[in-house]
Amino acid sequence: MSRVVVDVMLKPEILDPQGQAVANALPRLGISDVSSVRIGRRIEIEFAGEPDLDRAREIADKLLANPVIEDFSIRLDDTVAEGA
Amino acid sequence: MSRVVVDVMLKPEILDPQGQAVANALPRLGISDVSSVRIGRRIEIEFAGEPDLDRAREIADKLLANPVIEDFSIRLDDTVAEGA
Amino acid sequence: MTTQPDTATSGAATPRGVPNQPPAASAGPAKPSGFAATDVLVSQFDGGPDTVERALATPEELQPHADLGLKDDEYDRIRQILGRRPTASELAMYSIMWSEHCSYKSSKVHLRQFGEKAPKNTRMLAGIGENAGVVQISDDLAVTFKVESHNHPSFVEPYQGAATGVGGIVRDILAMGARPIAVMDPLRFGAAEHPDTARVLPGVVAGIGGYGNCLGLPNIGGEVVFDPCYQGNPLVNALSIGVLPVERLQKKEAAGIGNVVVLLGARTGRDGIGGVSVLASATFDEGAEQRRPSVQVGDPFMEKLLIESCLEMYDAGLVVGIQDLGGAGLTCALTETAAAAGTGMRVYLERVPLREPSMSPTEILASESQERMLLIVAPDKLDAVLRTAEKWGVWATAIGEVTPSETPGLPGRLVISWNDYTVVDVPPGSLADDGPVYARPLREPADLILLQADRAETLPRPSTPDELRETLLRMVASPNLCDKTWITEQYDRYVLGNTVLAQPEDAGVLRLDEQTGLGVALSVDGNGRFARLDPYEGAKLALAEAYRNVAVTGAEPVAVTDCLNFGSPEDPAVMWQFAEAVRGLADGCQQLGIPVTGGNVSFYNQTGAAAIHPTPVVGVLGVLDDVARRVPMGFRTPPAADGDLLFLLGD
Amino acid sequence: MRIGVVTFPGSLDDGDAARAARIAGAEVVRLWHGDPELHGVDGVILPGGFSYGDALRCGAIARFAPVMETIADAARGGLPVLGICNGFQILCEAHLLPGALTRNQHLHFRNRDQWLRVEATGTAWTNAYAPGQEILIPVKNGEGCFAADQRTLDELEAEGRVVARYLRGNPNGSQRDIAAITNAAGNVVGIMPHPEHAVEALTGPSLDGLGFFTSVLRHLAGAGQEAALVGAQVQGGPAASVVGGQGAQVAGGHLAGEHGAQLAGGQGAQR
Ligand SMILES: Nc1ncnc2c1ncn2[C@@H]1O[C@H](COP(=O)(O)OP(=O)(O)O)[C@@H](O)[C@H]1O
Repeated sequence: MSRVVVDVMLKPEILDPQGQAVANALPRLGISDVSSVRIGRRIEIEFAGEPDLDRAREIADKLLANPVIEDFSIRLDDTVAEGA
Repeated sequence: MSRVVVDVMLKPEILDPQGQAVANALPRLGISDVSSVRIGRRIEIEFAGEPDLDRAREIADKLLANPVIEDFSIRLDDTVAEGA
Repeated sequence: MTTQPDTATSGAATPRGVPNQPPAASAGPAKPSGFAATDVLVSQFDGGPDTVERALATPEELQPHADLGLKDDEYDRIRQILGRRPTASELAMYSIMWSEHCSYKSSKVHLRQFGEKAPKNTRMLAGIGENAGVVQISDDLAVTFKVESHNHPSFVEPYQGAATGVGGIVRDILAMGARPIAVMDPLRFGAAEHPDTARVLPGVVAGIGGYGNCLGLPNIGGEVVFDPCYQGNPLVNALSIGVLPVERLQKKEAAGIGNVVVLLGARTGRDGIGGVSVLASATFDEGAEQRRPSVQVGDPFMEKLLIESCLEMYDAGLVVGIQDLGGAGLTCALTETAAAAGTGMRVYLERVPLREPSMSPTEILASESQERMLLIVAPDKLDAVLRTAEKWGVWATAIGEVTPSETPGLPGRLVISWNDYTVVDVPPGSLADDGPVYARPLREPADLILLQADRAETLPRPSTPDELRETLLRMVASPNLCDKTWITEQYDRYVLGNTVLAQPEDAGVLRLDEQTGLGVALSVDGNGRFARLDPYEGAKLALAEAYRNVAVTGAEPVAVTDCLNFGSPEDPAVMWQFAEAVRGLADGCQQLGIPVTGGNVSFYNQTGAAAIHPTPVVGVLGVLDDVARRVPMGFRTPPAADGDLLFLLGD
Repeated sequence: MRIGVVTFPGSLDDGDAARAARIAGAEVVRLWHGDPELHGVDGVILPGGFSYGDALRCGAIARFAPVMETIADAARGGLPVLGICNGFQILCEAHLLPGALTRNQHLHFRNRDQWLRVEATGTAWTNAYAPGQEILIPVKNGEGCFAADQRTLDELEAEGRVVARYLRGNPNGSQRDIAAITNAAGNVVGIMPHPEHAVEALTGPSLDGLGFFTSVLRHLAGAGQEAALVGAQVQGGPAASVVGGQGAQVAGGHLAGEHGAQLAGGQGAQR
């Protein structure tokens, strides 16, 4: 079992109303030093066998991201080592 | 300018209908070695000055994640170094 | 088609990656087979799960019945029924089925009036006690409708709580053989400006909209009321209506020895375990935080597939009995279907498709995972059932069979095993029908006389133009009176193309038959402030309002459903309010000549000692022979309206 | 004329689309997502709903349904295809139409009766309207905000491929108020609002939606001449009077005021 993480974010020029809504709410929490918030998707793909980055890229390209409005990046999951 | 990334995922025991629907669609793309897909959110918070992990944690806790059904993790953005 | 890995088991009951096994249905009682997922984990339970055998051998083992909400005498009764201590799974099942939510133990003695006072009626095909009441409206068509509460879960997790509330009531409608065709949502929140209302309301509205919109059910009405008494106990009631050809009416009885028990729909996970017994039967206190993980998450897409697959199975005559899995999950569905038929049932829990392989048998029985139905199917129809499920992409798994009674003349037993361990062996009727019944003490609230003495006539009246203006402005600005479009525009009212009237009309009107124009009108109303002042009259008023709202569209009111939202039944003052409200509703129905066909009781809407206003919410169904003749509430627009006359009826 | 209406798992307005096509006079053929066969239909409607639960992105999974591969090929060959709401999203995901439908800017699902201006009347699905005709039909979506880069938007405008625009309020934040667009050939149209919910006086805010369904029949009847439809918003002189059948006397005769729904009664009474 192995995991690949695909991060999908809206392209910078596409408006992100959700991120904007969060950013707009921050002053109410007394937070003023945040300049922007962007919200995208994080997709965790578990492979039955070896992690397959090419496969994952193919899935991301065809299905997980819409190239018209989104960019994506792919990596092997290393959070276990990193911790939060 | 500095960026903190918050990853929000459904708690493992919570149903993830989105991830399931995507996993179910993969065979149609000819992909059969994926055992599970989970879909969460990736949130990028830009700070005007120093990155503030505690602040980010507060934002995540109050605004970004729903603690009833979601877990989150926080980190400084290092993708620039990593690349995709 | 099998595009979904999930569905691979629908046909053969064989998960991917597991060597081919015979369909679970043909595995026979002797050999539990099927889902291997749980097999390996037996060793994780020290010596396996608590079995009937073990219960016999360890009669004195201490059990946490009180933690599960069972009183000492209730626990003693369980021991008496079984002639031994219950197993861990049995204890969980009794705690769920004998909870207030499932057993109606405090309300039963009062609700009987709905039957006793019911006027003679030839339309009712199914009434109280069924998943939902069914009313015949033409030679060949019937409708079924019901309102239910999802108050506590919606306070804990507003979006999912409200969403699964819609999902649950829609499955009730589906279980009667009907295609669900609309929803309504009577809501109560705390003060509009309170911060917690800002947390709860958007989530609730988005949840109702999200689930209903995804199912393709128009929302045709509801209520939004703000009052501080609901601050810690918002009310989220959901009503659904469905339509069926009369001959498609379904039963829940697990009839027919040898018939197969099939679990259809989503896989079972650890959703909301203990949710019903804990959430719906206890007041909120500081401990509420810890209970949070027991929320269920809904998948409306799965429910949509469930609806389509069930309807296809009904139409093909594949189903002998059906029951939705609601708050009490498999426990409730298995015991109620078996008890209704008087048959026994043999169930193999290891066949239940799981989302989390490590679930224990008790967890599988208690899980409240959404979007599941239990079917009773004749063996020769099983293949067709599995094929239909596969076509729609839902799991269908044969998990057991209907068994005869061992003692002729007596009901059979429900025997449940898990990998060769017999974890349950009970008379199903003892869970489903023979729960405790309480005639709780009643006492008129001490403050009622004072409240009633404080009459509206004593309030100052606006007398100058400025005062009048100010009063008017205050009223139009009141959250309770102002336009509700900001909520209702988040709901789809058009889908299905039969919505003749919806918000902001007095009642929703739906067309059922495009040829004849036959249709129905529905309104749902309640007024907690009136009911607080006088629960008897308040309940009657709610009924009268809904009745009027239906009648003014031009429909003939024919049936009633109700959701009774109250505080703790253990408080004699609340119990008095409840008794009075039921008496009022039953009397009102008798006077108007229409029956209560079903409903729901929600107790424990209470924070500490403070109960909500007693809030009986009443839904009335009316019939229109031709919806083209419905009367909308607005004036007609010129020029059509030129010369229209205005009349005031009544005094 | 045989018009196919596709049902995906999670399609919701498929019955409504079929009813609308029927009222317009078409023979309706129901198509199933898993069946690549088009059963000889002359045009296809991808209805509204939440195909596959709209997990991930609306329309993202439906795009890979077997029936979509056939439809995509046929559409490139000129088959008239109308995508309504979720159908529009699917057409964008399948790259049969440019751009994407994103989350409504106010972040809410919104259902209201919406005024539109029909701008391109040369398409297979809008030739029954007069250029600039204002119509009232329901809109209902959570992700209906049309987004594309500036170049694409400019191209759409320059080629006359903006089929309809929101009037008197943009319900979701769509760029340039775009409510509907077409491909270069004019046979594929995606529209966010729901014309199929405005075809009967009893259940809709107007009868203004019917023109989409009569248009395709007219288009098919005149098949062969429709090759050069692009930029045809200048065409359509006779269009106003051809909304067809029962729609004819009502085209453009929508009800005054923003609140069409509650006024629909008036219209019903006249009928
Ligand atoms: N939560 C809701 N869901 C759907 N419709 C609602 C909801 N709340 C109010 N409505 C609808 O809005 C309209 C106005 O409601 P309301 O102001 O309560 O009217 P009334 O006082 O006449 O009952 C009615 O058509 C009602 O059904």
